[in-house]
Amino acid sequence: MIAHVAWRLSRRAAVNLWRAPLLSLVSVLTIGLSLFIGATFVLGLFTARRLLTSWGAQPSMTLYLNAATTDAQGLTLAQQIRGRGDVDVRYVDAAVALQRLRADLGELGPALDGLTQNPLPASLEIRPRAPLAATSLRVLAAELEQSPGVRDVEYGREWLDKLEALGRGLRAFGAGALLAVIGAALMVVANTIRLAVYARRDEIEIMKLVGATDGYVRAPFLMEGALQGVLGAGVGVGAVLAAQHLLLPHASQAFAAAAGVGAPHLLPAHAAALLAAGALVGFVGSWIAVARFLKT
Amino acid sequence: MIAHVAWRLSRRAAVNLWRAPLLSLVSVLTIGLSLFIGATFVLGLFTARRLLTSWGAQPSMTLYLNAATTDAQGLTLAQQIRGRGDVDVRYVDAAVALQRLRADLGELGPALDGLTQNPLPASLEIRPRAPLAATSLRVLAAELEQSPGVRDVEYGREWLDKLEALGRGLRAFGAGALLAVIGAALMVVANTIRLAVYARRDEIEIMKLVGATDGYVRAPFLMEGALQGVLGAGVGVGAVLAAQHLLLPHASQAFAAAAGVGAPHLLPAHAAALLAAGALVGFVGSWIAVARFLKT
Amino acid sequence: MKKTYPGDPPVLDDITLRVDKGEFIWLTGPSGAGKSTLLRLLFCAEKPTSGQILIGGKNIGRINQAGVPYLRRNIGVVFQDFKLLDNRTVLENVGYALEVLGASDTDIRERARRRLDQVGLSHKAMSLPRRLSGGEQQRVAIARALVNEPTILLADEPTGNLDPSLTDSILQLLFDANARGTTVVVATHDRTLLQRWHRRTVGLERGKLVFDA
Amino acid sequence: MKKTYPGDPPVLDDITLRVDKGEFIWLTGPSGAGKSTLLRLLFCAEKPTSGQILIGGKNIGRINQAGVPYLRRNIGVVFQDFKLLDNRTVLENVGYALEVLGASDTDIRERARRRLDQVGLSHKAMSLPRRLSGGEQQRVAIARALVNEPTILLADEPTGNLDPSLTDSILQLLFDANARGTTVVVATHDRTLLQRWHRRTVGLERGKLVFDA
Ligand SMILES: Nc1ncnc2c1ncn2[C@@H]1O[C@H](COP(=O)(O)OP(=O)(O)OP(=O)(O)O)[C@@H](O)[C@H]1O
Ligand SMILES: Nc1ncnc2c1ncn2[C@@H]1O[C@H](COP(=O)(O)OP(=O)(O)OP(=O)(O)O)[C@@H](O)[C@H]1O
Ligand SMILES: [Mg+2]
Ligand SMILES: [Mg+2]
Repeated sequence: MIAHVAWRLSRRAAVNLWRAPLLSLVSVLTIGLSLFIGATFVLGLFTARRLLTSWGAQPSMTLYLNAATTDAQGLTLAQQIRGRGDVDVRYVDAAVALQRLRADLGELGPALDGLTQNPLPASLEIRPRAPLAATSLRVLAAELEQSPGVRDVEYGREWLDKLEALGRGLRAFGAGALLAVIGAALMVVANTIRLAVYARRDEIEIMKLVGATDGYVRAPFLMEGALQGVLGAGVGVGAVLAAQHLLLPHASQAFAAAAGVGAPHLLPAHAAALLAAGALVGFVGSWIAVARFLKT
Repeated sequence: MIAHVAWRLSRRAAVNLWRAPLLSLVSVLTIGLSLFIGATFVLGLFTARRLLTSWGAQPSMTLYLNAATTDAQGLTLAQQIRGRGDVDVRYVDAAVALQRLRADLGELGPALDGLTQNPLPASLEIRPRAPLAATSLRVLAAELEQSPGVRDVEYGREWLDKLEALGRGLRAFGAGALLAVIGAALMVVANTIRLAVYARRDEIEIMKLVGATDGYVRAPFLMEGALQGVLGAGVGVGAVLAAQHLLLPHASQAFAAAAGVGAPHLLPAHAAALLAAGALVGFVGSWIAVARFLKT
Repeated sequence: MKKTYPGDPPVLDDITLRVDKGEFIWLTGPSGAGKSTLLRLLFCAEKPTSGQILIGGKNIGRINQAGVPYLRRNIGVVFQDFKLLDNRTVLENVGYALEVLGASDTDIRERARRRLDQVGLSHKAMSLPRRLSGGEQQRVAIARALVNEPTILLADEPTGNLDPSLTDSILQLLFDANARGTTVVVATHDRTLLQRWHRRTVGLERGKLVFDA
Repeated sequence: MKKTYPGDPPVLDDITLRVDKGEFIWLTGPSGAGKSTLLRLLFCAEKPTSGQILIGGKNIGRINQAGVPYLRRNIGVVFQDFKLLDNRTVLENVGYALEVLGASDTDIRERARRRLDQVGLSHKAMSLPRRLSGGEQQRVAIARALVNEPTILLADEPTGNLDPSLTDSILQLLFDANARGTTVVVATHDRTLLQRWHRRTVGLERGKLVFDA
């Protein structure tokens, strides 16, 4: 019985889509485009966040060791820290440090020749294996600073502050904007569905006059709404994929150059989630829209 | 006569808005929300661009002078360059440079004590008065490098490369996404208007049967479309302003901290442009929508 | 049954009327007398402002929202403006009254076809209503009202768009239904009908019951 | 005038008919005969599949899109399904036929009121059509068709929803218009009308012209 009714409803939804394509098309397109805009926004925000994160993660960290530390102690410490598993560690002894300073000074390098003893400390160069968020980097720095023999930790503190502030700004603004945009898109979709149902209000009236229960009147609308939602989500996903294929080839090189971050991509799981969301939106939107005309 | 007809049309548009508020409301809301989404997107992109620009503009430039240059020559050159008007110039003589290096080296500073003569050149520190785009900065550097007595120009070339790449990515992606989003928003609006007109297709048919010319049938729809467009734009502008008041107080501090850039704001001129755009979109959308039903 | 007036200037004013099960009634009166409104009250498309309407002892003015559809399934209605579903074929329109009862697809198709045949429209079964002439639409509405063998049949000007010979055959359908036990109320202004078929006739005028004979 | 068949199974088949200026014609025939289609052809709501329709010597089958409205302004039509604008009051509906002609507001209001009065509906001037009874809607449609004193009047079952006394007064309006020089074509299936008012009667049956007397 249930299967029978479901089959009848599906058939009817398909028939209506076929007989009055405009109504359905408009809903499908609106849902699709709204999803597209929302998805673009989300992907944009995520990309921005990933850029910030990757920039925050890039600065390597330098652990300056006490002058008294021997090379052996330094290497042991390096080994210890490497044991954490999440960072690459390189031991830079004092001699290498001096060489580097000389190279860094360039033409001024010979100025160092006058030194009687190497004033530079040995250090450990720490590089997080995975990109780290700014806060994680801070935590890491604080942890490592506790290690024995470490005198000072240096990392792009100032730079990190900026990124963090920007990240906060992005979160505050982005979350709000995202909510607003998604809310707006939902309202647009709900409006469109309501309008499409409004165009069919006579039909609802007649159905009720002939003895259909509210549920029976509603069912085909819900079915159609869900179908339109799925189709619309398909359109939206298609549009996002198309945009990716058209736009990203240009942009991704730039992204990679700027931050070593891949350009944003829509994953199959996201696409599936969008389809489900489309169906849900179509279903709920139709429910609300029909309710209005069932009352009278 | 024209004024008379215009008055009649306006009155009718108002009456229809009053008698069938749902139809108009849906169009108004859809236009408003679409504009809101579009405006949010544009503001977001502009902010991103301004951040990039301001970062690109921040690195000051250092002109290293030939070792042979005297202080007098250096100061003259500084004066010359200052004469351009767009940059602040500070002359840093060799002694100061050495002091700075010592300070920079921190605990290693005493290592320089062994120097018999100052190996450092004098330099000019150049700071653009207005924030400069990366390319302008490059041009400026190239220009200044030609100045007499200049041995080398140093500025955050690598950093600038990154920013430029990111800027290119943003342009490629942003322009495409912007076009897509605006196109999508327009399509949604057009769809909604079409649906609203569809709900009134009987009206159009009857008007034509009673002897109204296409123009006469169209006129009230255009008038209503424009009115809805203006009201919708009002809603959109209101939403953007509301978002600014609610979201920006949090974000702007972060922005300022990150880049010394003010948070994005909607100017009255933009608001006026949006209202005009709304009217245009409503008008044109109605035109297209009605045309479809005039044919039959 | 008993019912009274809704509306601003009372459209129906203090009407008391009793219709027995299985009766056939002509409801007549000039344009705007309130015939359609009276019928609309009977199938709960409108609520009485005051007074009550009893069908089989139940006060349908007090029926709750959810009960209305079940009431309507026992009442076949021919609307003055037909009220056909524009996006369904003629056959589907007639079948819809059975669909809501949960009949099987084959049952629906068969019974709908039979009714369409009776009103002479089997050749238009697959047309959409807006492709039909006025009289054809009216006959579809009649077929739909009859298809589920309702216990009450309300017909509002069922022959207003039909030529005399069709009118006869349609009225014969109504009489047949009546003979099978259906209570039938037909609103009409066509005096020739009243004269040719003598039945109980209820006259309305400006919302008042003026005669009942 | 001369016209022929559109449609899949020819709805009108090889009809030749000449109506003189100022004539009054009954167009009759059973349901689905093609009466409405014939009228629709006359005011360009449909194009003939072949053949031609001449009005005042002009072939309206060849008229261009832009010319149709001007043709229609000279033709008043009472539609079988009324075709009233649902978001305008009765008065505005009647006035709309004058509005498209560019009449002044006061002129429109006055003439529309007069016509409404003639069909006995001045008290409903400010109502919306869906609040009217079937007969009242039909009278609004008639008032609108008459309001701009058209040279041709096409009425499709103009009295299908009216009681006999109203029918008489409405027909009188049509005869009056005819007396003022308007060519009138009335489609009807009501034989009593044909019998009471003897005019030229054209009979259609299944798309063919069967008599003309
Ligand atoms: N929804 C409504 N709101 C206000 N008045 C209404 C409404 N429906 C009907 N009326 C008024 O009630 C009166 C009776 O209408 P009703 O439709 O019952 O008449 P009727 O007897 O069916 O007439 P007809 O023979 O013309 O169909 C009319 O004057 C009509 O204008
Ligand atoms: N748009 C259409 N498409 C296809 N067939 C149509 C269309 N309009 C009308 N018909 C068919 O043409 C035939 C004649 O229709 P028409 O409306 O002219 O009949 P009529 O003489 O006015 O009948 P009635 O007295 O019932 O109003 C009918 O069989 C109808 O089904
Ligand atoms: Mg009625
Ligand atoms: Mg007809």
